[in-house]
Amino acid sequence: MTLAEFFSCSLLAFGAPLVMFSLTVANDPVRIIIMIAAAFGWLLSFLLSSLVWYAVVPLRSYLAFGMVFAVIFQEGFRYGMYLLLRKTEEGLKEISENHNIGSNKLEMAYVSGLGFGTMSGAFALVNVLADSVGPGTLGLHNGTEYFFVTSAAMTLCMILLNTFWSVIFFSGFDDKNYLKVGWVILSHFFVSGLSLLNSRELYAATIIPSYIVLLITAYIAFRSAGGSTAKLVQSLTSRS
Amino acid sequence: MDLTRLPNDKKLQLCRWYFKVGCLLLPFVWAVNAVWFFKEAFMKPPYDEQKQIKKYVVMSATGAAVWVAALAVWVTVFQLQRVAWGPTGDSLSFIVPLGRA
Amino acid sequence: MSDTGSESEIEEATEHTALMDGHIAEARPDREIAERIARKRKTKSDNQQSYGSVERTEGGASGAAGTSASNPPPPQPPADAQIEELELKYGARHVIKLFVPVTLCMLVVVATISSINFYSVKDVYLAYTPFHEESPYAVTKVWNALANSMILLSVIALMTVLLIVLYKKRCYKIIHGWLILSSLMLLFLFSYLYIEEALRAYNIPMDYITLVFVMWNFGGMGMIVIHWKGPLRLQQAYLIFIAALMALVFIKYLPEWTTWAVLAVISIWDLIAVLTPKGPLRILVETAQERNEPIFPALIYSSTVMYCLAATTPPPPGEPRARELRPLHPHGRGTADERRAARESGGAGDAAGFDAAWQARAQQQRRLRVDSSQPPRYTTRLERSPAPAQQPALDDEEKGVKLGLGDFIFYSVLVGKASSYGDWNTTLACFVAILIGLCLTLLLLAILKKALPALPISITFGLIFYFATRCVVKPFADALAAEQVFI
Amino acid sequence: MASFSYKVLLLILCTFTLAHSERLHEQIYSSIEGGAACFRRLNGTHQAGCSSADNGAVGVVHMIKEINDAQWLVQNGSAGPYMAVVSTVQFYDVIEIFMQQPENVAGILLYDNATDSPTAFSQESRCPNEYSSASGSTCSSTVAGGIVWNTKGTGLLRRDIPFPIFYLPQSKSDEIDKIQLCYEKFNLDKSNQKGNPLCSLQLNSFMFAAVNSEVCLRRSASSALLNPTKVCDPLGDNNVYYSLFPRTEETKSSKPVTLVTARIDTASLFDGVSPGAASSVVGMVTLLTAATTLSQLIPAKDAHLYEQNVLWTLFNGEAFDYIGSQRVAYDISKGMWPAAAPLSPADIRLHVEIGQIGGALSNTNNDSSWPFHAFVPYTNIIPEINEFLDMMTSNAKPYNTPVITPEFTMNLPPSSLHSFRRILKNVTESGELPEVLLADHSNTFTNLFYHSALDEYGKIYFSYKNLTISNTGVFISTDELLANGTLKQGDPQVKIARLATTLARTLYQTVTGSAYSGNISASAHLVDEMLYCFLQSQACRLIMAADYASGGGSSPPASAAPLYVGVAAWAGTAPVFAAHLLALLTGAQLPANRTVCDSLAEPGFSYYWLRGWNHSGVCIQTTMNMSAAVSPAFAITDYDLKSGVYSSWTESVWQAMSARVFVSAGGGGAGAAAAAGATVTVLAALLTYWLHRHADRIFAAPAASIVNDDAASGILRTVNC
Repeated sequence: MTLAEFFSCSLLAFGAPLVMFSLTVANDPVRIIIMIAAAFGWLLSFLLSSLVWYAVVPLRSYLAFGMVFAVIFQEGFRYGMYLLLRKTEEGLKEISENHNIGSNKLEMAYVSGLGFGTMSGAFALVNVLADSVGPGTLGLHNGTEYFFVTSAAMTLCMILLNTFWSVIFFSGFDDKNYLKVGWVILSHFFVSGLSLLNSRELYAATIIPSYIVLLITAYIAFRSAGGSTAKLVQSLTSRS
Repeated sequence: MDLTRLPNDKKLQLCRWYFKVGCLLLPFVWAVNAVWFFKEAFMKPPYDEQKQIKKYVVMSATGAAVWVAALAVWVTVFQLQRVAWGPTGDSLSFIVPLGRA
Repeated sequence: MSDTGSESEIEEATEHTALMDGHIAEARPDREIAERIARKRKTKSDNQQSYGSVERTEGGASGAAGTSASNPPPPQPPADAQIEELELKYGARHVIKLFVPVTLCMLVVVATISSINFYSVKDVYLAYTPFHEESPYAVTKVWNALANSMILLSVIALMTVLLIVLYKKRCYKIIHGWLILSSLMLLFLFSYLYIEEALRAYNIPMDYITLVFVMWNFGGMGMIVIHWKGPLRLQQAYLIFIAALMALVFIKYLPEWTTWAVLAVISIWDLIAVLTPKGPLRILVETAQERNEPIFPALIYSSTVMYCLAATTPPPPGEPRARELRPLHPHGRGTADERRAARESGGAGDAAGFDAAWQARAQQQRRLRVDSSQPPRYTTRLERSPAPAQQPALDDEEKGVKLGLGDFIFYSVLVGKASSYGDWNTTLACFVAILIGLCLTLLLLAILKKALPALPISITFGLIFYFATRCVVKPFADALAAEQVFI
Repeated sequence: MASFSYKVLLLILCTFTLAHSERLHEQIYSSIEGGAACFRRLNGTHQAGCSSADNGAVGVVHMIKEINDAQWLVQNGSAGPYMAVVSTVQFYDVIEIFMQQPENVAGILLYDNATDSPTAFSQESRCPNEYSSASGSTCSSTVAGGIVWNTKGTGLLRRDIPFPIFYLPQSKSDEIDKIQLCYEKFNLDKSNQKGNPLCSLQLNSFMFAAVNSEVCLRRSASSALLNPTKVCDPLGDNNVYYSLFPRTEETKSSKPVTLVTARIDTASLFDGVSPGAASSVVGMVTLLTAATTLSQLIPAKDAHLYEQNVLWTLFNGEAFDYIGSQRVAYDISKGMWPAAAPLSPADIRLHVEIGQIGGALSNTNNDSSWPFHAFVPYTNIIPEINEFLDMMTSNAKPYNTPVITPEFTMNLPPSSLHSFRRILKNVTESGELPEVLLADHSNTFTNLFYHSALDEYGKIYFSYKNLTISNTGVFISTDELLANGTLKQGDPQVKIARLATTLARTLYQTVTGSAYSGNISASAHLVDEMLYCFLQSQACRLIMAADYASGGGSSPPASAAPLYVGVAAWAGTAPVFAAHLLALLTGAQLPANRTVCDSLAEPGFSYYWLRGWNHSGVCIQTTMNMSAAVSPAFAITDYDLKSGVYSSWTESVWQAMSARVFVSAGGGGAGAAAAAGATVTVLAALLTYWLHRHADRIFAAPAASIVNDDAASGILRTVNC
């Protein structure tokens, strides 16, 4: 019963990322490395933000405070990731043969975003999942038995959001389009802020807007990756 | 260790060696031998040692199968009869389950 | 090809021949190999002799590496740029090839720790850790831990010296005997322990007959596959399992804080032993170089082989100490410094292998076999130009990142220890930190082109993240999880 | 707008703080503290008691208010298995229902309700120790009809219970309230429990041993090579004995003894809660007090004057087929007891057993009456017994109590006499070793809480008076206490004191041959203290004084001393306390310091350095001693445990006992997650695959493609690792 809960929640949270990983990343060592590096970057950002949260004792009880710093640090490290990738790319330009770097910028963005998101998702969920194994579920004091589902759903949302955010973020910096960057940061703040409502069990109020944001972000990412609906439709029609 | 680079006589030697070793109550070795040399024995274009290799592979496979069957039978018998056997069952047991007969 | 056929086989011969063959395998047809084997059979009668022969063949081998002209000329060396790039590419691939086994090893350990609590309870301790940290005072605990780790370290140092002496005296028999014993111990005693605890954890009845039969088969196959030859995958499985067992034994039988102290101390020792000019491992390397023979090279995990790693010593005495990374040295670059790099690295690797996982040296030859067997998978390159297509395949055999099993064990110890406290975030953090550390080490390797210890960076990262996560991150993460705040 | 709404949120959130940052686990589970679990004991042929599965038994909470609830639970409970939460009042009615159909029962949580407590509660069999009782006892728990001693007994103590049972004492009522709350929140709608989140309980009391003593002992002996596991231990502890005059090899033959015995131990189904007030403590305290009094009546130094001796003995482990008395009888038959100066049956003039005498106190708590029955298992007249009974009656005269009605019957109530009559058959039955049993009931127990967790001090209406003891160890006399109204005629202290006095004077008469004329009598104050020590708190004056001076001053816990016999592996506290009390109260105080005291060694005596009344340490010279109370079954080599000659009880080993309450998922969450997860994953797979394949066409070349090989090799040189 509860094992079922465990597995279905893991599937919900990590199924999609896993598929994306195995289809697009797994077959290329370099991408794997980038992804792990991104994960590590997220880890560092989280470490810093928790340091701040931990250091400022009086505000420790306000998660909102910690959340704000976490978001700021994450975006900071996203930028750091951007710089890193760009720099390495610069540094290695000469040994690269005739190859347009432009095409794989956003690809790196995607990969690193996936790494970023997966790590954050994992940190958000692993312990929850670990607790979901065992006979009990939430509800003795507060919460409902849907806690785990909502948590998994939010995790998935965050993972995908991070992926797309990175894409948008990178392209935003590439073509100096700071609106995109702004959107990334603001929507990040928005979603995280929303999730503060979870503590009052307003799960619907959190999840639905988050997924709307996810859709918008996904579309923007798609566009900024150079994709267009027309071409998508065309590809569909032509193939099928 | 890859077989493709082995000269055929070596393959044969290896296969035979594995078979011989398998005779020391080592069906696992037989199983490995069978799986390992399966390609050599049946997939490869024929060469002169292949016949023998085939023989050894088949023998190892059957031997391993027999052993597995025997072991399975023994284990089932033991699990079913352990309690009935009483003291013998316990003295045969390496792990006696806690809290039940 | 080594003379595997004869059942009565002297290990020395195999490894040396192995190396040689490894170099030439690509170039020469089987017939020639066969006859060279025949030649070696003759010379194999006595060791000294065979070394002589090795001497020769070694020359030939290094010739293949483009040093002397006396040998068939190596395939045309490609342009530097291309090589660089190939390197990076293979570098990347090698990194992954390291990640996979390391991850598997950690996985086994973590799974065991979290399912069988026998390995996480402290009751008995190693003889080498006399202080059991029972006192409630942190200070006492700390010095206990330090004292323990120092004792362990001195044991290790002693071992190394002993090994140097043995090696200098060329008593290979003793070395091999020791090796066999240690692997026997691991394969039978520790796996017996493992089986017992697993069965007990799940309360499954089992009889001695089955046990003996299974153990005998498992152990026997293990000995064959580790000391002699067998299918690669099986060998890899065995080696990873052995590494995991070793790590589990350390986790179980080292006192709480000693484990951490040991991890730290070992990685420092690693630095010293490998980098300082008079470091013991370095000395070993030098002797090896003088004799111009590859000492048990297979102890080191070479990324070109899928996991060809091995290290087993009984937990009390030696602990696996193969912790060098061997730089990729591009094939066919005849410049002096390159050769030095190659030699050094090779030596380092050997040294590592030497005192680390003894019984695995025989695998060198297997390893090379394996490499060459690996189908060149770099499709893009292949498609483009056939000429380089060969190149990678060839390169892929001699170069490659080499990593001792000791690293696997200590990485697993760290992650397993972290997981034994039941906080998965910590485990995850340590895991990623270690991988990144490994990655950085490899990066340094690509830049410095000299043998590097693999523990320091990874373990440092691992320790930092372990303690940081436990003290600082965990409360925050738990708060976030409890309140379902997503950042 | 995003930023705006975010600001709003921040404003909202900064108003209330998010306090607890605990791990989720604490929110899901709430452990139930202070529960006592029913555990498993084994005898030669069967296993008795409870065990859970090794990861605990989980069941849906169901509060049993009346029998119908139990019926519903076993018959048409849909979301089972269930965890029945039963109060001690309902227990007697419902337990059989559960025992008959255990399929739907995961376990029972038994709680003692402060407001209404049951009129009877006993898990002992209807015929305690039926299978080790002597010939002539007609009690049979299986055959219907006929008189049974323990009418209200459920026999659970001797039956194999297919589910775990936990017991919550009154003090833990808050835990029950917790469960009640959870139950009312989730489980009230009995009709559609299935598929909904339900309040559940997990009881974890996994027992290692199984089948019977023979098997479990065998398995304890033969186990895996590297780390063997112990599975069960034999029950047992120590007997305590004390003779009025020192008995040495040379004097023993000359002085026939009167053997006065009682039992120390009691039993209960649950681990750690075996108060046994009426079952055993009253008898033991009576004996101790009587011994004290007699030692005051006859100073030990007058030993040479008299040709009689009195041997006071406290048996242990009597609850489980008379472990203690069987051992003593066996040793006597082998001429090995007492170790220092073995008795032969011929030496025993009379054996007086103080049986279960506490039960009647509950019926007669407001008057001074305390009816007794003296069971005399002889058809022919035995002079010693009649003489003894007459003396008792005469000595009881001063207080118009106790009244002793002799019962000439072969059907003896459970008592150590059974052991003697079985093992020393020829001497006892012929009357060479005459035996008499003092009990407070004729054919059925007056104690309705025999061997149960509820057999507490309240049941004998004992209330502690907490009077101070003088530094010299002089106790206030009963009459004084009655005079100043501290105690009433009906108080158990007074009754016990008077019984003790009667007994002591009777024995004085038997020893000296002349009736006692002095006015020394047992002190109700002493009884008060003693009862308090054994029934309420071990941290009492007497035990403090009687403890080893070298005890390090660590005071024992302020809880009733556990009277369950326990396993022979280590000594329980109760016999030690009893022994030290005997030593302190009856022994002679020598003016010796510690070193001297330890060096002293006079035959027939043993020396103890105890704290003493003013905790300064005293050297006590006493004839008190202890002997092993381990069944002969475990002493005899190659004894057949199945034979049933001697007690063969063993106790299972267990690791942890825990209980926790939580809400079990109805499966809605899992289902939703599974469905959503599957769809999302498949969707993601398709989308990614499609984009992957047509990357070049969808994403404007040379713009980003999610994957293609050029790009891949491009990255190769963008990052070097």
